[in-house]
Amino acid sequence: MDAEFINTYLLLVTLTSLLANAIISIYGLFFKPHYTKKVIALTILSDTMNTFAIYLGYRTWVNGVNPRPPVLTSTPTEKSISEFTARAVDPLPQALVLTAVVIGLAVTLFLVFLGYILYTHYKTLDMREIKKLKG
Amino acid sequence: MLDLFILIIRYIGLALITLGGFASVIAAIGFYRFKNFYLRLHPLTINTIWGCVFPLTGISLLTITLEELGAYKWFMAGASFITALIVLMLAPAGSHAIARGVHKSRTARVKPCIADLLDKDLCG
Amino acid sequence: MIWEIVLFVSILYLLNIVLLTIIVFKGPTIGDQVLAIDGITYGSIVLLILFSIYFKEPILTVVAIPLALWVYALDIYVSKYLERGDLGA
Amino acid sequence: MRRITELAVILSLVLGVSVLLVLAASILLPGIEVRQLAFFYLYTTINPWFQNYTVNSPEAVTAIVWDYRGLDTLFETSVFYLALIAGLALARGLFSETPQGSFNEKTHGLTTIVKTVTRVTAPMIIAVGASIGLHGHLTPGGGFQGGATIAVIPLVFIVVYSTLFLIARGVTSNKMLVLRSIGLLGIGFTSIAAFLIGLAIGRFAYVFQNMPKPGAVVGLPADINGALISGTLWFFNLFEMIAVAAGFTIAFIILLLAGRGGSGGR
Amino acid sequence: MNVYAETIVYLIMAVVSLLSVVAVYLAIVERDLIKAVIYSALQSGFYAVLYYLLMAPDIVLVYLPVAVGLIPGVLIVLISKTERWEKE
Repeated sequence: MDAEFINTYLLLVTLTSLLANAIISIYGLFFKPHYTKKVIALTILSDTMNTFAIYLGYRTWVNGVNPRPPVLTSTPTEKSISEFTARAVDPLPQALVLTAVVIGLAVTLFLVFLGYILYTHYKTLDMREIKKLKG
Repeated sequence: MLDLFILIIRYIGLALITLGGFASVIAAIGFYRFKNFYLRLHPLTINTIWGCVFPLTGISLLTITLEELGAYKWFMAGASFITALIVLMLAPAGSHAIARGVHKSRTARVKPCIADLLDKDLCG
Repeated sequence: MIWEIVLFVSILYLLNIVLLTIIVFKGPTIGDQVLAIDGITYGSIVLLILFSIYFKEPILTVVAIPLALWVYALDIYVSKYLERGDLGA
Repeated sequence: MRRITELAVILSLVLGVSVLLVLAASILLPGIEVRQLAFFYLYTTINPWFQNYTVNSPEAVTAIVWDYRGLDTLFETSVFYLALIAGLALARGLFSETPQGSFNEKTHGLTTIVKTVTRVTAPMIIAVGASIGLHGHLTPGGGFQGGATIAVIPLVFIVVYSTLFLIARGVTSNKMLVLRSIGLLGIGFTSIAAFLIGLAIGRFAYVFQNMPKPGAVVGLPADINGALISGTLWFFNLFEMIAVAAGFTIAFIILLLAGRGGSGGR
Repeated sequence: MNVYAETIVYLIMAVVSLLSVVAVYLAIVERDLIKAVIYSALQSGFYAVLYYLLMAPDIVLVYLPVAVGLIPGVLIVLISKTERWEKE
C-alpha cells in the first residue's frame, strides 16, 4: 500500500462514481414516470458527461508539484511559458463544456415551458396517465 | 520592526483560520445535538460567523504577508475580504427568509415546546 | 509551517462538509436540508480559498464570491415557495 | 430500510469496481502529459516570439472559445438562441395577456428585511458579473460566465419583489428583446470587423480574424495604451454578456407571468 | 508534506464524488419533487468543488450560477405551477 497505489485508487473512485451517477440518472430518465423527475435526471446526466470531459483533461502531480489552471498569471518570458506548458491542464475540454452548460440551461427552459403546456392540456404530468388519456 | 509587524499579522491570520476550522466542526456536531428546525438555526450562525467570516478575514490578513503568491496577492486579499462582507450580509437574510417560510407553511413543528406565541397550534 | 496548518484546517472543513451532508440526507423537513446546504456552502467557500493558498494560484479565489451569492438565491426560492406557493406573486 | 440497503449496494459496487479498475487498467487515468493539440494552445496563447500564431490573451480557455474555435462558438450561440426562442414560441400563444393590477409594497413579495438586503446587494452582484465578463481575457471568466451571473438578478428580484415590480420599473420583455438583438448584432459585426477594415483599406483579410496572420496583415490591436484587450476577445465578451443576460431575462419574465396565481400544489 | 498533499487533494475529490452519488440516488428515488430539486442542487455544489479541484475555474464560474442559481429556481417555478408529489 504505497502512496502511488492509494492515489490511483482515489482517482479511480472518482471515475467510478461518475460512471455510477450516469447509470443512475439514465435509469431515472427512462423508468421514472413523472415529467419533472425526468427533467431533473436529464440535467444530472448532462452534468456528469461534462465532468467526464473535464476529468480526461486533468494531469496528475509531478514530484509533489500541483498542476495549474490554464491561465498565465506572470509576464510572458521564455522561462514562465515553458513552466506554464509543463504544468497547465488541457484547456480544450473546458472550452467545449463552457458552451454546453449554457445550452443546457436553454434546453431546460424549453422543457419547462413544454411541461407547463402539457399540464394545461392534461391536468397531470404523470406519463402513465398521459398515455392512458390519449387525447 | 517591519518584520515583527508582518509576523504578528501572519500569526493573527493563522489563529483565526485554525479557530474557524475547529468552530466549523463544532457547528456540524451542533446540527446533530439540536433537535428541531428552529433550534438548528443556532449552529448555522456559528458556522457562518466563526466558520466562514472570521477565517476569510484571517485569510485576507495572511495573504498580504505571503510573498510566494506574486503580484496577485492584493487581489486575493481583497477578494476574500469582499467575500466575507457578502457572507456577513446575505447569510442572516437567507436564514430569516427560510425560517419565516417554514413557520408560515407549518412544515416543521416546535417539538420540545415551551411556548410559541406566534402560532399556538405548532406547539408540541 | 503555514502550509501544514492550511492542509490541517482543510481536513477539518472536509469533516464539516461530510457531517452536514449526512444531515441533508436524513433531515426530516425541507428546512433542515436547506440550512445544512447553507452550512456546506460556507464550509466549501473556506475550503476552496485555503486550497487556492496552498496551490499558490491567487486567481482561483474568484469562484468564492458566486458561491456565497447563489446559496442565498436557493434560500429565497424555497422560502417563497413555502410561504406563497407562487413564485411570481 | 430498503433505501439504506440499495444505497449500501451501490456504494460497495463503486468501491469494489474501483479495486478492479486499479488492478486492471490505467488507460482511463489522467497522466502527467497533455495531448499535442493542448500543448500547442498553451504554448501560443500569449507568446511574443510567435507573432503569427499568438492570440495575446493569457487565458487559454477564452482564447479557444473566441479565437481558435470561434466559428464553433458562433454556431453554439445560435443553437442556444434557437432553444430559447423555441421555448418562448411555445409560451407566446397561450399567455400573451397583460398582467392585471399594479405593484404594492405591502402585499407582494417577501418581508422588508429580505427586500432591503436584496436591494443593497444587487448592484454588487451586477458589478461582480460585469467584472467577471469584462476581465474574461485576463482572469477566469468571459461572456457566458458574466451573462449567467447577471441573469440570476432578474430571477431573484422577481422572487423577492414581484413580476409586477420589474414591469413597473420598465424591465419589460420587449426592451430585453431589443437589448438581446443589440448583443447578437454586436457579435456579428465583431466577427467581420477585420474583414471590413481589410475591405476599406484594400488589403486581404479573413472573416473571424483577430491578430495579423501571414498573408493577411490586417488585425485588431492587442492593447490600448498598454492595457491588454486581446483584439476581438474583449468585444466578443461584452456583447455575449449582454445577449445571454437579456435572453434569460425574457424567458424568466414570460415564464413567471404565465398563468398567474398558480395552485402551489401543497 | 507534499506527498500527503497530493493524497489529500485526491481524497477530497473521491469523498466529494462519493457523496454526489448518494445525492443523485436520493434525487432519483425521492417522491417529494421539492426535495428532489434540493438534492440536485446539492449534487451541483459537489460537482462545483470537483471542477475546482480539477483546475477548471472557468467551468466553476459558469456552472455555479446555472446549476445552483437558475435551474432550481426554474424547476421550482414548474413545480409550483403544476404538482408537487410524484405518485406511486
